[in-house]
Formats: sequence, structure tokens, C-alpha cells
Amino acid sequence: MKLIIAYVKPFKLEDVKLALRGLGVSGMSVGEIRGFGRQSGQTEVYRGAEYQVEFVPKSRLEVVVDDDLAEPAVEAIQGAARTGEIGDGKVIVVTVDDVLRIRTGERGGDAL
Amino acid sequence: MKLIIAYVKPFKLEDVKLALRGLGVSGMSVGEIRGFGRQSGQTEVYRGAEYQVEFVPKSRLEVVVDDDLAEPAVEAIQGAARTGEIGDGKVIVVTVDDVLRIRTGERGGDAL
Amino acid sequence: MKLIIAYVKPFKLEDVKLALRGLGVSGMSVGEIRGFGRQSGQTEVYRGAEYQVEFVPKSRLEVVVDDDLAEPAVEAIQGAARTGEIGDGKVIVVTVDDVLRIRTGERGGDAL
Amino acid sequence: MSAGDVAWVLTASALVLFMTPGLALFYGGMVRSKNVLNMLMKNFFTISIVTVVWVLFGYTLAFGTDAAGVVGGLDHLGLRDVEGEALLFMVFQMMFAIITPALISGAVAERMRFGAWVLFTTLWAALVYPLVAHWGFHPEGFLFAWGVRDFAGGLVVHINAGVAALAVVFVLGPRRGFGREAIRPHSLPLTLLGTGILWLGWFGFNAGSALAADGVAVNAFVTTQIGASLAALGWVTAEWRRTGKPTTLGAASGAVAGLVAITPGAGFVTPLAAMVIGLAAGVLCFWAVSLKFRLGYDDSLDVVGVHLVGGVVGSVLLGVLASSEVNAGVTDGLLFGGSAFFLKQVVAVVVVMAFSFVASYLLARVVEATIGLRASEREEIEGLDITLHEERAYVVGE
Amino acid sequence: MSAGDVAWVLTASALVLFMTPGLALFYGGMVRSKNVLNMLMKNFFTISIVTVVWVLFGYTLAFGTDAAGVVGGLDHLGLRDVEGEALLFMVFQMMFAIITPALISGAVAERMRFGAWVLFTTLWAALVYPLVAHWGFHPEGFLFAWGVRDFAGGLVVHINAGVAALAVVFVLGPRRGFGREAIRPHSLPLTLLGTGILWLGWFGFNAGSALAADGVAVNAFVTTQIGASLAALGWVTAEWRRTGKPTTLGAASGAVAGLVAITPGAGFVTPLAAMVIGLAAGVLCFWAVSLKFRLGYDDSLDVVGVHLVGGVVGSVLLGVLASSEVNAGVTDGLLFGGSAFFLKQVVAVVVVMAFSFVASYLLARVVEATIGLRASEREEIEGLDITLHEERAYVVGE
Amino acid sequence: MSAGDVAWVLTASALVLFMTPGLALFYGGMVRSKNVLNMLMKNFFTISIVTVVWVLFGYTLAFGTDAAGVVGGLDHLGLRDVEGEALLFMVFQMMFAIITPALISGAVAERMRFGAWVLFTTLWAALVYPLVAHWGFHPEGFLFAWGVRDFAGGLVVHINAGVAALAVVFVLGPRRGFGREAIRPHSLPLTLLGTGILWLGWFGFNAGSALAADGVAVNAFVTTQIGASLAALGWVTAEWRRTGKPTTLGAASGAVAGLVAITPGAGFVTPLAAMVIGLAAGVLCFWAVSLKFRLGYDDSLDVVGVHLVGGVVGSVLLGVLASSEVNAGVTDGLLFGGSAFFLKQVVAVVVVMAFSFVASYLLARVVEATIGLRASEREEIEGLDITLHEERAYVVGE
Ligand SMILES: Nc1ncnc2c1ncn2[C@@H]1O[C@H](COP(=O)(O)OP(=O)(O)O)[C@@H](O)[C@H]1O
Ligand SMILES: Nc1ncnc2c1ncn2[C@@H]1O[C@H](COP(=O)(O)OP(=O)(O)O)[C@@H](O)[C@H]1O
Ligand SMILES: Nc1ncnc2c1ncn2[C@@H]1O[C@H](COP(=O)(O)OP(=O)(O)O)[C@@H](O)[C@H]1O
Repeated sequence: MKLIIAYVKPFKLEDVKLALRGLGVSGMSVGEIRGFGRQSGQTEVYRGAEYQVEFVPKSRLEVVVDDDLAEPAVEAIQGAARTGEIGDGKVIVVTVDDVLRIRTGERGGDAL
Repeated sequence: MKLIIAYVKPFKLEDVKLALRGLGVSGMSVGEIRGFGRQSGQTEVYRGAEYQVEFVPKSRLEVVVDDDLAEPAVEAIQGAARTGEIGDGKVIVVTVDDVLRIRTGERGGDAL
Repeated sequence: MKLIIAYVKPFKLEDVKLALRGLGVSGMSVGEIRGFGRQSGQTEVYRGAEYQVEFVPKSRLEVVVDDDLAEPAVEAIQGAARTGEIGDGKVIVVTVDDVLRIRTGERGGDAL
Repeated sequence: MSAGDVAWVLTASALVLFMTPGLALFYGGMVRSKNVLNMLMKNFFTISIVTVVWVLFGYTLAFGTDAAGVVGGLDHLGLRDVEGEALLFMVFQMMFAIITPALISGAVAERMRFGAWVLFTTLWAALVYPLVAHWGFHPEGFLFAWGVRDFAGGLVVHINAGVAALAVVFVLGPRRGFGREAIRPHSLPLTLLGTGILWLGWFGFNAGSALAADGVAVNAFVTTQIGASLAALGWVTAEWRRTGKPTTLGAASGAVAGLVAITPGAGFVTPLAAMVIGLAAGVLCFWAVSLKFRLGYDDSLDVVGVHLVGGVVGSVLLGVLASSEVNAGVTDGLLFGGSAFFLKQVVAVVVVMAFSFVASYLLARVVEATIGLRASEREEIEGLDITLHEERAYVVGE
Repeated sequence: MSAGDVAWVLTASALVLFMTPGLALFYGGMVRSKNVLNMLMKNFFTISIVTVVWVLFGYTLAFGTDAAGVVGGLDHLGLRDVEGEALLFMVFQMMFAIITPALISGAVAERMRFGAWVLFTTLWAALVYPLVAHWGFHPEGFLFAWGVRDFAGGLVVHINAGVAALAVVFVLGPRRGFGREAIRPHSLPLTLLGTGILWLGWFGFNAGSALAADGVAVNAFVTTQIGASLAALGWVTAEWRRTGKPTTLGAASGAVAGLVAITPGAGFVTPLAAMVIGLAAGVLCFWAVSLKFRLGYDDSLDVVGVHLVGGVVGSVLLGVLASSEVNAGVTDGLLFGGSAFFLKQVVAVVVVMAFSFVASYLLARVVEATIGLRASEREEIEGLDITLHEERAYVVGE
Repeated sequence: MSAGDVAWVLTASALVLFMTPGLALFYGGMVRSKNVLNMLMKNFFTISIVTVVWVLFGYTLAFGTDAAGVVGGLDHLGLRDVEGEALLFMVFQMMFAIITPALISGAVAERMRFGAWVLFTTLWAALVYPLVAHWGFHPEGFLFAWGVRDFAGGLVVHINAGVAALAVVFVLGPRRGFGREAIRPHSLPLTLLGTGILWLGWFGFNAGSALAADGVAVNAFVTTQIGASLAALGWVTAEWRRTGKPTTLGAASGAVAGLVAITPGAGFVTPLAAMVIGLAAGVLCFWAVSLKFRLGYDDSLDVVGVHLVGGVVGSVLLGVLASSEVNAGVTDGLLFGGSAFFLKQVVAVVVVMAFSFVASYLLARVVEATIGLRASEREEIEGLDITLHEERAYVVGE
């Protein structure tokens, strides 16, 4: 199994979720992070002076999928999160040793 | 070494912590996430109309342990976080290449 | 490629960022977590009684780097985040199967 | 006026001014966190805009020497010859002229540009409000002269603003996602705080409209308290029965609906009549705020459902419950045989709604045609605070 | 009453009404974020409930023609024959009848069901408050007639509410985790805001109780300011010495404790005496709020420690420091040789405590036996806002 | 004084007291979340400190029998023989004595220790404020006697506090990171709420300074409303032109700048003159707040840019626009041929600035030399709330 971590533009999260659902992905976990990268942060004004916020708010989603679903999921995420502008984000794939569903104790694929 | 990631119901976090302490796990890191899955979110009312929040707030904990402690830790988490209801959450195990304690520069098991 | 996860004291984040930039690391993702470990939390007063907060707020950063940059990055983080006091935090290294840049679809090193 | 009367009207004026920041918080809590500053700013800046307009010519258009019952003359341009008691009356009325357009900001929340708001408010405060104020408040305004009564602004303030809100919303269109996703208040405590401030200020609004510290002021004070309380009770009870849950937003909205509904009659009806008006307003406005979903217009923070509907309920029920015993300045309502007065109230409601709707609709079109009304899609998605004001409401962890 | 007196009592009434939203924020900031809306709602809704009860029969039970010194007659049922100055007095007193039960909400925070609160408050406002108000405020109430004095509600409001809070807490039981984990305020800025509003409103509460804009009002105004300031000073100094840290919650609680303690004597003692009362209240209440941990009752937001203890301190010290020179309406206190008056004050404190405790305890039992008092474990864990009101106080990042 | 006058001054006193919590929120919203409680605490505790100082000897030093035009005698030590109207005047003036040092807290935000603040404020309230108040407000104070006029505290309150802020900042030094990183407000809604409260309170501040409910009070009320509105308009317009963005912080700061600037002349100038003063203050203060970055002193929340500059603008423009027609108590300004009066106003500004700067600088040095002024680096980094008060402003998710 694979753990897919993706940083996406917050307003794209909705689309990404739908795309993953489309693949039959049952669930996911989402947090907020401050992203640093090529995309420059928002300009803000304070006391008549403009300055740039260093980071960009991004949504960070984690989804565990079976190996065969990994590639389709990555592509689904890209398709849904893409705007073509700098700052669209990254998708990271990591191998998972094991997954367990707390409620039932099921392991591996059954836990998803 | 293993990195264990678990999504649990927030009010179970306390018990999970105690269970891990019981195993001699020295520390952990906890964040908040929005969980999407089988469990349906809370109902809210707005202007006389009821609707369901799509996500469920969950606590996400990360704990790094030595290989031999991994399985016991996973079981401890399950035991402590389980309510038997949908939405109890998942436990994910990932292999760690290396760990370092910033203060001392210790590596591997000593870093924990 | 490697995914480096580090828990550091929030006020050290700035230095860590600069250190990584120094290595030519193009970006990173930062979140806030509650840290449990040896370092004891802040004392607070409520109604004339003092008590200790169990956790310590920490910054959690994630950075993906090419294999050859992993070790230098880990050392850079340690160098920048170290105060020598308990609670300086940990650095965790995990192997990444693949990375993708959403905007361009580039994979692997090019995606960074 | 005795020093006591002056003391009370000064106090009342201060309390009414305080209502606009209160309204800003009431509305600000109901929008999403990315738009709260824009909401606050629209209200605070309206104070500045209307103060200037009112001083320069708004006051004289409303309260200058009457011309054909329609508008005031220019004799008080730039406050010429406005001194002493007249100056006090001018500033008390100024506070009404300020909050009326401010009320509209709730309907256009989260999508109307700030610049467009500034232009629209300036025009509205200059061309619409003074006329309606003249008709309803000036002794020779055609509605007042005809016998219509509006103690503290049911017609002039609430119906006027409520129907204007509806007109602007038609031009502006709904927020992205309206109807599909639930757009939730980002801070109900802020909204409750605003409610408390509005309730406080409304005592100045209604009891101050007696322009004296006398029995009429006391009666208006008491009916105001009763109207607000009963409407909150009515609204919460209604929603409790429908959804099984009493909500804080319901309690807050109900209180405001009651304050709106008692405004036209505060000095003209008995405390017990105020119970009826409050209860009716609470139940009817609760029902009214659900209309927008069914009819599909995005009156974002329910200016129509609360101020227009509440104002109509109050103005019409005044036609029923007005008592010349409470106040010799009004003729008896339907209940006491005054069918004529009742009809006049209904006609007045229709007249003000018609005029204000058309005028506001045209002004909105003018603004749209000139500088544009609506924020871009990107601005709306990222939020008006950061895109239009380059500020962030909340910065934590620094 | 001159127009000046009416102006002041109208202003004071508005300020006292504003205290209840202020109290809502003061309490709301002290609870956890999952329960803040429930806290606000309990307070706001209490305004509605008590307004109805007071208008219908509460007022006449308290201030109707005296029956045996115990209760008022039904001559003013539904405000019959309550006009002019009497109407003004009615609404000023209404605000006291509202905030008194609202004070209790702080003790039962985070676990009492909303429905149970509604029922309890209705019963309490109908059966307990009017009686105590009659005894302490009505010229023929047995305590007042006997010579006991309570300028603005030390007995009638604060001791009454404080002891009722204790009684209800006994029936309700502690919050989960009370004593084990520290249950921290979720927003101290909200609490400080509430403190500011309470302080403002208290000028109306105390100086308004003179029912005139005269020297007594001025004296009450000054002693109120001094009492609050000295108590904040005393509380913060005491905790600074004990814990080494001065806290904002301490400053806020101290100020309120001082306002409570000066309430019974505001119009009866000199400014310097007010310094003594304030200082004593600050130090003693700081000590008192720690009792709940030792004795193990969960008076969640310290209604007992602040209002009961503060009220007792103030009422008893009034027995010591009352000066007939300041106000001919009171007899000299112990310090000036008035031992009789001192004893009467002590007796009055005991009487009110005994009655209010028993009555409140019984009412709480009745509610428990009928619809139940307490939220379920799940509701308490997940929070009353989402489970009882299906609302969330703060929604960020949308 | 008639009951009406008493009613108004009581109301005004309550409103002015409310300004200090308002200021606490205004400032509290502008600091980082780790320092907000310290900011609130400094303001609230100042109320306690100054109340004690003022009652014991501050009042008599300011308003006791004049000695050589420089200071008041000790005849009213501990409020001896201060009764009735004098007692009312005492408490109204007390509120001014409270908010003046509180204003300074904005300049030293986020780095001055709480203990140091307590000591400094005590000394300043005892030694600096009473003198300046005597000079400007006491009939025999040398400035007043010479013909200088300061209606409600442009010199005594704002210039005095603003220049003191500058002096303390010189001793204290800048915050870590000042100039390098942008230190952003953590909650602008809190700041806007504070602005609303300040605006409300300012009606008491200025119109209350007439000490009667008369025409002068009305004029002051109107000019206050106009000054605030125009300055907000001026500030926002200026920044809109410079940065292309109108900000809520700009609107809030502009309103306060206008309230400051109109303070010295509120009862002495016409409404139209108030427009000029407000507009000038808005534009000039907007320009002034950018100075600190260029000159490198860390006046954290712009006490100098808003209160000092605004106070100077208002006091000097009063020298130009004062009209004896508006108020017989003032001589005509430059515009009406009163060059003498203009010069006196300028001299008074210089005198107060010189004295207050030197005195405040010395007091700051004394505190630094004794208990130390500044928080440690660790305290500053981790935040003053948790390190000095062991409290956290916001605790979410519990
Ligand atoms: N090396 C990295 N490690 C972890 N996260 C990264 C890294 N580089 C970028 N990110 C994340 O991806 C987001 C987008 O990257 P950015 O360089 O701004 O644009 P793009 O995705 O178009 O290359 C950043 O805001 C950050 O959250
Ligand atoms: N495929 C997944 N990847 C990542 N997180 C998941 C995934 N499926 C579920 N989760 C997390 O686990 C939580 C519980 O899952 P859910 O399906 O609701 O109930 P259960 O754990 O009983 O199967 C979700 O709220 C979400 O945070
Ligand atoms: N086993 C662990 N797994 C995950 N995170 C950990 C673990 N141990 C410590 N941490 C994180 O590292 C932080 C610092 O650890 P701590 O034991 O307090 O001090 P030190 O880093 O000096 O050993 C903790 O606050 C926690 O966030």
C-alpha cells in the first residue's frame, strides 16, 4: 500500500476530493500547512507600507491506497488540483508497511 | 525504526497517550485534521435548515518507535482508541530510514 | 528521494528555513503540532493555582530532497534548530517512492 | 427643551451612533473569516460617508422647509442656521441616516466591491434616504401630513433599507456556491456581541425619538425591551419546533427582528400590544429568512427577511394597535375602530417599498455600469479582505 | 421626577440591560470553545424569559401592594395601572430581575441542558426573585421595613444569585474532569471585554438606583468606581504574592468582585469607605474562589466565590460603614455606633441565604425530576454547542 | 447644575470610563496573539492605579486651590470637602486621568514588563498628569489664565500622552525584529470593536466637557462626530492613493486621529471648521505614522503618530478656527483676526511637549534604574502573556 501526501491550493480541495471519490477512494485526511516555494505569498499592507507574506496557505491531504490505485490516484489529484499557475503543489508517494482499521482490527487493504 | 501515524477521535487521544506511555514510548507529536470517510459529519443548523458537515475532526498522531515496539504500539493504539463505532480511525505504519535528536545529534534508537 | 520530517521549536523555524535555502532547497511545508516528550510544557496559572500544560507547541516541517541532499539537509536542520536545551526536537527521514509537481506533471527530482 | 431633554437626546444620539459598529460586528460574525474585514469596513466607512453627505445637504433635503410634501428645501445647506436644539435634532437624525444604508451591507456581503459600496452608499444617502425621511418624519412630508405615523423609522429606516437590499441583490447576483454549500458564520460570538450593542443602541433609537425625557420616551423604552424579548422567544420557539434545536443565531436574529418591528410603534402602542408585535415579528421573520433559499435570491445576511419583513409587520400592526391614549400624536388603530389609519399605514408601506425599490435598483445599475459592482471570481474565492484590503482579520501563532 | 431624573434613569436602565450581554461575554470567554454558544445563549435567552415573567406578574409580586411584608399583591398584574414614573421604575427593576438569574448560569456552565435552564430560570424568576426583591426593596418588605438596607442589590441580586448557584451545583454535580484536569478559559479577551461592559453597566446599576440625578447618584457613581478599582488591585496583589504572577482573569474577577461588594452600600458610604470595601472584597474573593477545589463543588465560573462572597462582604461591611451623613435614608453603621443596624444586616444576609438556598435547591430538584438537568456524557464531551444547538462558535479557513 | 446637567455628566463619566477598556481592545487587536493579554492587563490595571492616585492626591494637585499657577494645593487631599457637584467633577476628571497614561501603553507594547508599567504609571499619574491638567484646565493654571484653551484635553491628554510615549520609547528601545519583519495585528476585528467603543466614549469625553447639557455640549457632540468621520475619510483616501488599498486599520486609526484632533476645539469651533480639522488630522497622521520606520523609533501602536500629531494639529488649528461666536469662553482664532490667541496655542503646545517629554524621560530612566523596564529576550520571543502572566489568550479545540 501507498501513502499519498499532496499539497494543493485550498480552493482546489473540493475538486480533488471528488476526483478521488471517483476512483472509489473511501476516505482521506486533510490538514492546513504554510507552504514555502516558488510561489510568492500574498501582499499585505500595514501602515501604508506593502510587504509580502513569506508563505502560502495550502491544504495538505493524506490518502492511503492499494498499490494498484496509487498511480491513478496521483493522476486524479494532479488533474483536479492543476491550475497551471506556480504554486499548484506537489504529490508525494511513500510506501506503507501496514494499515489497521481501529474499529475492526482489519489490516491491509481491508482496513481502507 | 517505524513511523506510526494514527487518526483517532479527539476525545480518545488522552487514553492513547497513556497506553503508549505504558509501553515506554517517550514522546509523540499530535496535530488536528479534518477526516473524510465512512463516518458522516455533525449535523448543523443554519437559518432553520439542517445540513451535514462533510468532515469529522480527528486527532492525527505521529510516533516513531523501534521496530520491535511497532506492533505493540499499533495494538496499544487500537485498544485505547476503539469505541466500536464507525469513525474510530486508522493506524498507518511506515518505515523510517533514520532519526536524529537535534539537541544531541544522537541517531537511531538513541534519538528517541 | 527522501522526505524529511522535523519537529523544531517555533522560534527556530526562521533559522532552519534559511539554512535549507543555503543548501538550495527550493521549498518546504510547515504545520503546527503539539509535542509530547521530555520537555515539560509551560506553567499556567488559573484561579491562583499553577499547573503545567502537558504539551509543547512545535513546528513540524516537511521537506522532500534528492538522496544526496538528505544528509546535508538533516545536518543543516540540526545546526539551525539546536539550542542545546531539552525539547529541541527530532528529525525523521523516510524514503519517497515518487514526487510529482502538479503544475507540470514533472516527476522525481525535477518536481522539486 | 429642558436640560433633561437635551441630556437624554445627547445620550440617545451617542447610543444610535454606537449601533453602526454594533451592526458591523453583528454582520461581521456572520460572514466567512476571509470577508470579515470588508464587512466591518463597509459599515465603518458608511459613517464617514453619510456624515459628510448629511452635513452638506442631506439634512436640508430631509428637514429643510417643505416643498410640495416631497422634499426639503436648501435653506439648511451646509447646516446654515442650524443651531441649538435644531443642531441636536440634526445630529440625532444623522445617526439614523448613517445606519440605514449600513443595514444594506448585510445583503451584499462577501461579493460587492468596496469601491462600488462607497459610490452606491454616497448616492443612496444623498438621493433616496432624505426623501423617504422627509415623507415620514417631516411634519409636512406627504405621508406624515396625511396621517401616517412612523415613530422611529419602521418605514424610513427598515422597510427602506430592506427593500433597497433586495433591489441591489437582484443586480448583484448570488455568491458562488449559494444554495449548494452552506455558507456558515465564522464567529457567532461576534454576532452575539453585535446583537447586544444593537439592543442597547435601540433604546436610544426608539426612546430617543420622543426627543424628550418624558412619558412617551418611557413607553417607547418599555415597548422596545418587550418587542425584542418576545421576538427572540418567538423565533427560537419556532425553530426549536421545526429543527429540534434552538440556535444562538436564531435568538440574535429574533431579537433584532423584534427591535425592527417595534420601531414604528414604540411610542404609540401599549406594552401588551408590544408583546403581540414582538411575537408576530419573531415567528414571521423566522419563516421569511427561509424564503431566499426557495426563491433563490442571495440576501446573504437576511436584511430582507429581518428588516423588510419586520418593518412591514411592525408598520401594519401599528395600524391595528395604535392607541391615542398612549400618545395623542397618533390616531387609533383598527382594533380601536381606526380603519382609516390602518389603510394609510398599508398604503405608506407600499409607497415606500415601490419608491425605494425602483430608486435603489437604478442606482445599483448606475454603479454597475460605471465602476462595476461585483468582485472578481478570484477575489471572491480568496476573500475580499486580502484581495481588496490586503489585510488579514486573524493572525495567530505570531 | 424632573426630566433630568427621567433622563438618568432611562440611561441607567439601558446600561443595566447591556450588562447581561456583557455577562454573557464575561462567562463565554471563560468556558471551553465547545460550550461558548450555549453560555451566550443561556444569558441572552434569560432576557426574553424574565421580560415576559416580569411584565405578566413578576413586577406585581415584587412591587405590588404589600401583603404581610412578604410579597406584593396582584394589583399590577400584566402591568395594569403601571404608567409614567411607575413604568420607568418597572423597567429599571426589570433589568435587575433579568441579570440576577443570568448570574447563576456561570455556575452551571458546560453541563446543564438548555431546556433545563429555560425551565429553571422561568420558575426562579417567577417564585424566588420577586419575593427577595419585595423584602429588600419594597418600603413595606419585612427586611426593608425592619431597617435593613440594600442600596442596589447586594442581598436581592448577588447573595440571592450566588447562593442559588451553590444550590443548583449541588444537584447538578461537577463537570467531567473537574479537579483532575485544568479547564481553561478559551478566550480571555472576550472575558475582558465582558468585564468592561459590566463595569460600564454597573454605573447604571448603582448610580441609577438613586432613581434621580442627584447627590446620592453621584456618590454611588464614585463609590462604584472606587470599589471596582480597589478590588482589582487587591485581587491581583494577592495572587501576585501567592503565585508570582498577576493575571488578567484575576484583574477581571477582582473588578467584578468589587462591583458586587460596593453594590449594597454604594449610596450609603463615603468614597474612602468604598476603598475599604473594595480592597476587602478583592482579597477575600480571591481566597474564596480557591475553596471550590478544596471543598470539591464545581462552581464553574465562580459565582459563589465572587457574587455570594462579594455580596456578603459588601452587605456586612455596609453594616459597619453606613453613614447617615452620606444618605439620610440609612442609619449609622457599627463604626459610628450603629450596632443595631449592623446586626440587622447580618440577619438579613442569613435570611436571604437560607431562603434562596432552599427554594433554589427545590426548584433544581423539580427540574431534574421532570425534564432532567444535565447533558449526557456524549453531549458534554463533544460540547453543548454542537450537540444542543447544532452550531459551531468559530469556523475558520472558509 | 440642574438634574439634567447632572444626568448628562454622569452619563459622560460612564462613557469616558468605558473608553479605557475600549482602548485596551483597540490596542489588544494590534499586537501579536502572544502579547494581547499583557496589553489588555496594562490598560485595565491602569484604571485601578490611577483611581487610587487620583482619590488620594492627584485630584487636589490638579484642582486644589491654585499655587502660583503651577499646581493645586493639598486642600482636597483624600477628597476632603469634595461633595455634590465637586464630587461629580472629580469623577469626570478622574476618567481623563485614567485614560491618559493608558494611551502610552500602546507605544511600549510587546516588550515593557508589567511591573515596570505599574511603577511608571503610578509615578506618571502622580507627578506629570496633575500638573499639566492644572495648567490647562484649572481657571488659575498658568496656561488657562494666560488665555490658552483646551476644551477637552488636546494638550492635557493627547499631546501629554503622545510625547510621554515618545520619551519612554527612547529609553525602552525597539521590539526584536522591528523594521526587519512586519509585526502584524493579530485581530483587526478586536481593533475595530475598540474603535467603536472609543468613538462612543468620545461623545462623553468632548460633549461632557461642557459640564452641562446645553448648546456647547451639543456643538461639541456634533464637531466630534464630524471630526472623526472626516479624518477616517482623509486617512483612507490618502492610503488608498498611496498603496491602492483602503484598509480597516486605516479607517480605525483615522477615526481616532480625528477624535484626538477635534478634542481641544470641540466646544470652540463650528461644524464646518470641524470638517477642516478632521480632514487635516486624517491626512497628516497617516503621513506621521510612517515616520517611525524612517526615523527608527518603535512607537509600536502609533501613539506618537496619532495622539501627539493629532493633538498638535487640533490645538494649533484651534488657534486658527476658534470662534467666540460658538463659545464666549474662547477668543477668536487667526482666521477671525486673533493672532494673539494663535500664538498662545502654539506656545502652549511647545511648553507641554517640553515638560512632559523631560519628565516622562526621567521617570522612565528611574524605573529602568530601579526595577528595570524591559522584558528579557526569552520573554519577548515566547510572548509576555505566557511568561509574565502565565495565561494564554486563546485556547481552541478543548
Ligand atoms: N521540497 C519541498 N518539500 C516539501 N514541500 C514542498 C517542497 N517544495 C514545494 N513544496 C510545497 O509545494 C507548494 C508549491 O510549491 P511551489 O514551488 O510554490 O510551486 P510549484 O508547485 O508550482 O512548484 C509549496 O507551497 C510547498 O507547500
Ligand atoms: N484512505 C484513507 N486515507 C487516509 N485517511 C483515511 C482514509 N480512510 C479514512 N481515513 C481517516 O480515518 C478516519 C476514519 O475513517 P472512517 O471511514 O470514517 O471510519 P472507520 O475508521 O471506522 O473506517 C477518517 O475520518 C479519515 O481521517
Ligand atoms: N517518539 C516520538 N515520536 C514522534 N515525535 C516525537 C517523539 N519523541 C519526541 N517527539 C517530538 O519531539 C519533540 C521534542 O522531544 P523531547 O523529548 O521533548 O526533547 P528532545 O528533542 O530534546 O529529546 C516533542 O515535543 C515531540 O514533538
